[in-house]
Amino acid sequence: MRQPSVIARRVAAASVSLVVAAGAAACGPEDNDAKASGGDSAPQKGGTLTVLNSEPQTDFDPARLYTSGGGNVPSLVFRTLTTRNRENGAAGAKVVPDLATDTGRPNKDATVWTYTLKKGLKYEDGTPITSADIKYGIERSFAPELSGGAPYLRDWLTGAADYQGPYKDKKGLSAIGTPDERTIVFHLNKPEGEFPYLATQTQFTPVPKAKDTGTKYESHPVSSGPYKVVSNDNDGEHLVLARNTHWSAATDEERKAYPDKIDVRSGLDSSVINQRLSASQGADAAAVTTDTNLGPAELAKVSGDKALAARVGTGHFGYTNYLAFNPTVKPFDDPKVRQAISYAIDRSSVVNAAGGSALAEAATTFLPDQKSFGYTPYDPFPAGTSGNAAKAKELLAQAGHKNGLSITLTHSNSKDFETSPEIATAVQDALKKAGITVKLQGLEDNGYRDKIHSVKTEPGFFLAHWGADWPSGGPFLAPIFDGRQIVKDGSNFNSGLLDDKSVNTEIDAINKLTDLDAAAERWGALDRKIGEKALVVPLFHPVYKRLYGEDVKNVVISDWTGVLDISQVAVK
Amino acid sequence: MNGFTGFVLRRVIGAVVTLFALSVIIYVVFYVTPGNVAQITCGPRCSPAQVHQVAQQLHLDDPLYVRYGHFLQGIFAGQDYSTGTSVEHCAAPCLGQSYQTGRQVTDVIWTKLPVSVSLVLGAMVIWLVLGIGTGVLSAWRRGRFTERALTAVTLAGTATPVFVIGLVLMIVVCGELRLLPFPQYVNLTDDPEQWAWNLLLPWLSLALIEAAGFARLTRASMLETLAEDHIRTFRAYGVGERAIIVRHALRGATASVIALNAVTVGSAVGGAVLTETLFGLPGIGQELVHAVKVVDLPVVVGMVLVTGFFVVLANALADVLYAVADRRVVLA
Amino acid sequence: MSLLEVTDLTVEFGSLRAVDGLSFSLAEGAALALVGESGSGKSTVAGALLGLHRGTGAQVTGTVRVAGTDVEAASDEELRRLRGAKAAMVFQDPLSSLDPYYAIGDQIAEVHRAHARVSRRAARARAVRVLERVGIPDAARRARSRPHEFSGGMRQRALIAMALACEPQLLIADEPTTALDVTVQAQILDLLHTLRAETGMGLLLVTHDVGVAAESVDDVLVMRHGRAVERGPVGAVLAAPAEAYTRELLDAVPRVDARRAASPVAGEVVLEATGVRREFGRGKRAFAAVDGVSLTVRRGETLGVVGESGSGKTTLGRMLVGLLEPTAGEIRYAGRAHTGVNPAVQMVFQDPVSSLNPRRGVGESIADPLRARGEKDEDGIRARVAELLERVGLEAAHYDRYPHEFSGGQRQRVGIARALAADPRVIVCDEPVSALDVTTQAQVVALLGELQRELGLALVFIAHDLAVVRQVSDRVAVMRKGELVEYGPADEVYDSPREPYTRQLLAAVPALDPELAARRRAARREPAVA
Amino acid sequence: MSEALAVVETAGTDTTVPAVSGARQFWRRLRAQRAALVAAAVVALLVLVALAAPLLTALEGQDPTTYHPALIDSARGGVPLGSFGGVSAEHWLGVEPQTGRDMFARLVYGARVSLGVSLGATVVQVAVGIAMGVAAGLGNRWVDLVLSRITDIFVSMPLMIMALALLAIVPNTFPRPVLVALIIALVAGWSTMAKMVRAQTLTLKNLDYVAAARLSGWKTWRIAVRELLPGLAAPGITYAALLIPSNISAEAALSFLGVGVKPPTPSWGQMLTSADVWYQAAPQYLLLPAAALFVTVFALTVLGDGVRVALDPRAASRLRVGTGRRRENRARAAVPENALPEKALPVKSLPEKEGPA
Repeated sequence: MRQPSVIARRVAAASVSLVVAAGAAACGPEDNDAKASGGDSAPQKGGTLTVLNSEPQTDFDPARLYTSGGGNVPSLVFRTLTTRNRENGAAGAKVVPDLATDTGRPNKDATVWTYTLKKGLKYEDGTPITSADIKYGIERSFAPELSGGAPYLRDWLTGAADYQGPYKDKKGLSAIGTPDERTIVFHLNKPEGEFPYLATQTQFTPVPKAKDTGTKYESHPVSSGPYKVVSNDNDGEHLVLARNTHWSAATDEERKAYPDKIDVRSGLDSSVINQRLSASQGADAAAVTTDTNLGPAELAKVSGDKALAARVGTGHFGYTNYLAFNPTVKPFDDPKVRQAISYAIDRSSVVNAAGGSALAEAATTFLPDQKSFGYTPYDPFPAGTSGNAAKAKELLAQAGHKNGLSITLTHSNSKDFETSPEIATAVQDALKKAGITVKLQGLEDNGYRDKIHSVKTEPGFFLAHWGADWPSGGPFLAPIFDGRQIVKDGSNFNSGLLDDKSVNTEIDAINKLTDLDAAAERWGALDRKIGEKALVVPLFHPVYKRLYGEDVKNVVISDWTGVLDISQVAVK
Repeated sequence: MNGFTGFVLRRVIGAVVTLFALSVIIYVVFYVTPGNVAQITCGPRCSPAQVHQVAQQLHLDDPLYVRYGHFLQGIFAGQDYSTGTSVEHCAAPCLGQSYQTGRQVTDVIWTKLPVSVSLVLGAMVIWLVLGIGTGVLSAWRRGRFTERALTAVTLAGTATPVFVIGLVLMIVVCGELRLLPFPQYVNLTDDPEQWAWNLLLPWLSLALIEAAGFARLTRASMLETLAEDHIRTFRAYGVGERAIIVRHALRGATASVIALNAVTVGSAVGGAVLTETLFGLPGIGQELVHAVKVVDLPVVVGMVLVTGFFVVLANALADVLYAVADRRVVLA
Repeated sequence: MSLLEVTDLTVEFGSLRAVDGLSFSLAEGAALALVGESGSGKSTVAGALLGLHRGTGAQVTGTVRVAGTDVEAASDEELRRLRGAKAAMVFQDPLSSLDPYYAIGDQIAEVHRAHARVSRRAARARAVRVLERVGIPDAARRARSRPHEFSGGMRQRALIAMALACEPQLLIADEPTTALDVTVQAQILDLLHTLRAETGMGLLLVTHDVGVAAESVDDVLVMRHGRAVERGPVGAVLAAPAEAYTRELLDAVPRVDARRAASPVAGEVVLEATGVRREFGRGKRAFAAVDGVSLTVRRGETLGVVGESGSGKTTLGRMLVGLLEPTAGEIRYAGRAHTGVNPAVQMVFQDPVSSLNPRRGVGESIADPLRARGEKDEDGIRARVAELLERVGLEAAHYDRYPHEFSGGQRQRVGIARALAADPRVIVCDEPVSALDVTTQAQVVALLGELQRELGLALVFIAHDLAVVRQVSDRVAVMRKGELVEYGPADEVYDSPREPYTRQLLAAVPALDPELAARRRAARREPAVA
Repeated sequence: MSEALAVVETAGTDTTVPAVSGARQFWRRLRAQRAALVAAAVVALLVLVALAAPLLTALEGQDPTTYHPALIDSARGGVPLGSFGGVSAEHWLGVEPQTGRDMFARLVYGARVSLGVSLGATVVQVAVGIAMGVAAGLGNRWVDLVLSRITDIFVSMPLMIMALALLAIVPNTFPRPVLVALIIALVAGWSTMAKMVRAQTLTLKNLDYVAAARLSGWKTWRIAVRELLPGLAAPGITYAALLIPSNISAEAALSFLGVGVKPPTPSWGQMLTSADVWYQAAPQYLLLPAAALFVTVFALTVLGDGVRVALDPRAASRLRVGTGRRRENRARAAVPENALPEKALPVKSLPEKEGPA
């Protein structure tokens, strides 16, 4: 899961920041969904694209970034072995080659993955990109100085668990082989059919060892993408990117790179961003945001204005908000209590608290409702739209709580909306109807995280959320439900402390599959099986409404990121 | 001037003591505050082993006093630190490096400070003009409708939280009337004109909050002065009412206004958090809030020391200015 | 036509009638003193002459004509032109009457420019000239000083200079010397006299001090409760007052040449100061307020301490009662060195307002020493307080009243009762009557004398007023700049002073006889010339 | 000015002025100000509304926490259905966007928290301020120095850090409004109060009646309690009236930073925080708490001014003028009541001496 925003925001910033650029003039613009693209005339090269963001790009080191699919702004500068398909909707949830010629060639049991680099790849200074640079880039992400990335490399690469990066350990990672300048081979400690997804992350970007300046590298990382960093002020608060003349469109089918310059402004209040985009004045006419969506208040305003409504793109991202139970805490050890709560939940008021039906879709499945995740509809404890209080009461009575039940719901006081007080109070209000009195325990964000992610202190009942590292069931289900991923002395995400042999075996079996469609189907089935255990109550999947400036064209929002892909945007 | 030297010396010592006490308090507070620093720095999905490595890297496992000693060493002697590829020297006074980004805290301060200072100094001009003007008018028109109306307006500024004033101002002035661009910080050195235009609304919002205090102080001091004997003297000598108000009554208010101004400026440099957050100004206050949330202790300590420094400095300055403006006061 | 014509003037502040149907006139170049105790309405009259009550809610009836202007009927602008230009006023307290923030020369220039169309520069030059005229040495330089850099006497000169700036026909001086030391007072009165002679302007002097009037004016108007009691040439009125009130007033004025009635037998030494010194401030700013003072106080006698402001007499008094610790030397009580407060040594304070807590009933204040020494019996305490109240001339029923319900003299009586409550053997009185009107002064002094005789108290009587001190003291100590300059039996010190300073002080005391005053003035001028 | 003349003339007469106790004089002067009376009535009404919140909402038939999903348009971000934010016979002031909770109920319950927190904070500020100020004013140089340093440290401490420190140390079960009040109180306000009280104490302790109390044989602490505290009440009350409005705003600021009172407890600050973005789509959501806040602050300020005038220290200080010659020193030492040049401003009177300085 990507690290969600830590700053209180009134409107959820999509927990995603991605990017890219693709397309060269030579390739010409791809066909895009007409509805999603702004403007009528064909997109042209040139101009300056302004990006208005709330979160500063504090980290701009590929080793530190935790992105889904390579990020948005980072993806303009960092090319990776593979990348996400830059297309609208479900098609955008596919993985495609980037620096590599294909999405990876696995051995039979998917424990060895081999990639070949395209020809003619160059850095911004004109020096060629080699497979050793990619290996070095991955290695430095193991350095404690540059921590921050996803855990998969450490978990999957053979003998990588205790590796401390190239600064302390000059020998390097033996799990990565570079037989020649264009070939790179990964040796995994277990079958991982989804390795191509992992190769989209920024850790797979090449870093020239000679230019590595350690923690200072992020002030000017060496570009392999269509843009290079011109200036990076105030810790990523103001980033200016200009064309990287050594980038060749011929090697890059994904990034269009229409604008000549990208001006990223961040640290802005989310409501200010939306005001600026709606006013669309001056440079803001050519502005987009990659981390801010419309909040309910803004949606209410925009929906009454046709001109504005035409400038809104809708995005989905694999993300689920849910109520988590800890079955080792009474009374949640009793499945009947958990089921009763599942029945009692009023999803419509929760959805309202999250911004209404346009910004959230009620969820009964843990997996996001997208095909790439293997979405299989099911609803083991049908609560209808506003809860089935009668059924809940009946179950509670069976569980010996005839006179109602008093429980505590833990949530974060931070206003980022997934775990916010507003949703907690909606849950509180909904369960009242079933005779369940809910006491709210609002904690400061850090305290909340410490508490819910520690096996020792995990509360019995709390608000949680989970987002996809890539659009597949693997990274969605395994960290939460794989018994071997219970972390006793660290950050634990298996909140239900589920260690079910059949679940674990099925996860291993699916990981062996390199046919991602076949895998998706089995993830869906597994999700249903786990859902019946009532370890979580899925609440809703967020929907993202993205406003953009009047001059913005070629709007592409994929289901992988749910954000305007700025590598596709044109402002002329 | 000997008394003055002694005064300065006492103030400097006092300031140093205060700042050290502040840093100790911050260290202790963060020691008891929830939030696993190493986990936050490393990322939520880091394994215990990785978290341990990061903790070692950042010396988080050392006892509190060792860490504080390290901090003191940095301040007096500077310290060396590793970027991974090389060893850099952070010259004294070194406030350490950010846990999150590895940047030197002193660098962070130098990038944030101009923003906060720009915000506060510009706003200061407005709040002085607005506050003193209103104060003079309401002292002059005491008890009449003008005064009540002015009081109501300035109070509206104080009573309404800045995020409401600021956002409504932005929506109306920038969004609907399109009189000004949406604020976005531009360096003074890059483009002074844009700097001013972009800061106009933040200045106004901040000034509206502070103006009422100055209006009330000006009014009160003027009424105080107007009741004094020397005003009677000038009236009895046929000096015009306007000259009495401006030359004598207002002059009597200057000492306290100057003192209040120094203090307000001092506390606003690090304290205009809400204004900075709303207008996206990357200043000290905003950075502090962010650093607190991610438990970036070196940055927090650095920022608190900067804000504390300004507050302490402002207080000392207020005393000096008060004494200079009002020679009757003896510095103690 | 006379310079000033007041007809049937009545001024009311709400229900209080401060001036009640007063009429008088003043010829050009003449000098009149309005004399009266506080509450007589004399200052209100002074304010009415310049229309200063306008816009304050005071009701003014009758007519006031000043140099041809009808003050009540004049427009604001006419009034403004009158003020300062035709009639100028000198106020009591020179420090607070000047703006502390501006140079004195600038303030005078500002007043001048309010009436004359002249350049800033010319106005400043004018300011320097008038400052020179009132005897400010090095006027060009001193014009740039601000009020707090001037001494009290120089400030009063500056205020007079301001009044002269526009060459008014009438000078109204409202208690111009009350805040000044006697020697300085004499200089200021001399200055006013000289200026009158030189410029021929009329003078209206408002004062509570008959002696000051005797020194300065031709005619005197005695006021009481807002009405004129008696008017006539100053010599005649003072020598042979026609009205009973005037006589009463004159009788109450202590005479510096009057011997004390009867000297009681002095007993043993109860309080003794040996070589006491007290410093204030630290380092370079340190100065000794009292330096090397030794004196004794005996049972049943009164020791008078006189001195001008800054002489250290108050500091000495506070050391005697233990409120201040001496920096050097020691205070001995009944033969033993003593530090800190001592119930047997009590104090009566100058200011009858600030010496009583305004938020506590006077009975409670008086009961303090009783409670502090541990008495618990409420009825006993009440009875004792009632007894004390009656002893000092108040009523037992006053126990629950608050200080603001009492007049100044009554408050001073409360202060005395509180001092008595501790059963003291010594009472140090620090300017106990200087804030009181003369008639009240006499009553309080008489009370102290009675108490002394009755209880065998030793009194230390600290005052700046030489006459009052002579009236009460057996022995006198004269202080100057922290040191004891002369110390001996009262009659010796007063009748044949050894020290020039003592002689100077005595010579400066205003005489009630205008002719004597004129002789003394001439005598004072000679050394100044020499 | 001649107000001054008048008082000089009327004071010190040797006739007893009519007996009016301090409290009665205060009420008389307060009653004379119409604006202050209206303000007092408004404040009283607000306090009444806050106290009677359960009654009022019962009258309306609503409560502040129940959701009404049927009254909002879920598809449009949860904007209230109907005009003026869904005003109806059931919901007098409409409903809250997104939740449909009753605005009237939230507003009156919010008054409880906002007024309670700000009043509580004010009480703490005044208490701490007076304690510190009196201690610094009466103590020796070292006590004064140490207390001044402590004050400086608190003044220099950012609100956020303070909030975090307390939130971390204080257990979660501790009532949050009390905690918020404490945070507000400790961060701001009391230091100004302390400095003012210190200056006032330095002035008062030189007054003769304090010296008289010492001569009576009382100990210092008792003098502080009996002689000084009553004298500090007037400036204390005046300053407190100024503090309440700023504390209300501080509560809002804490809500904005996410460290305010806990939901679902409504407070005006919290309402404003979530309402500002709704300014365009549902203006009444913002305007109602903003208006409530403004009326409260305005009324309190006018009332505070009125109280100050009624307690007017100038009238009192005038009374001691007489024809005394020490007056100038005392007048200098009097601390302007309303002048809040927070800091130190060691107002010391010049040494009493004549002669060119």
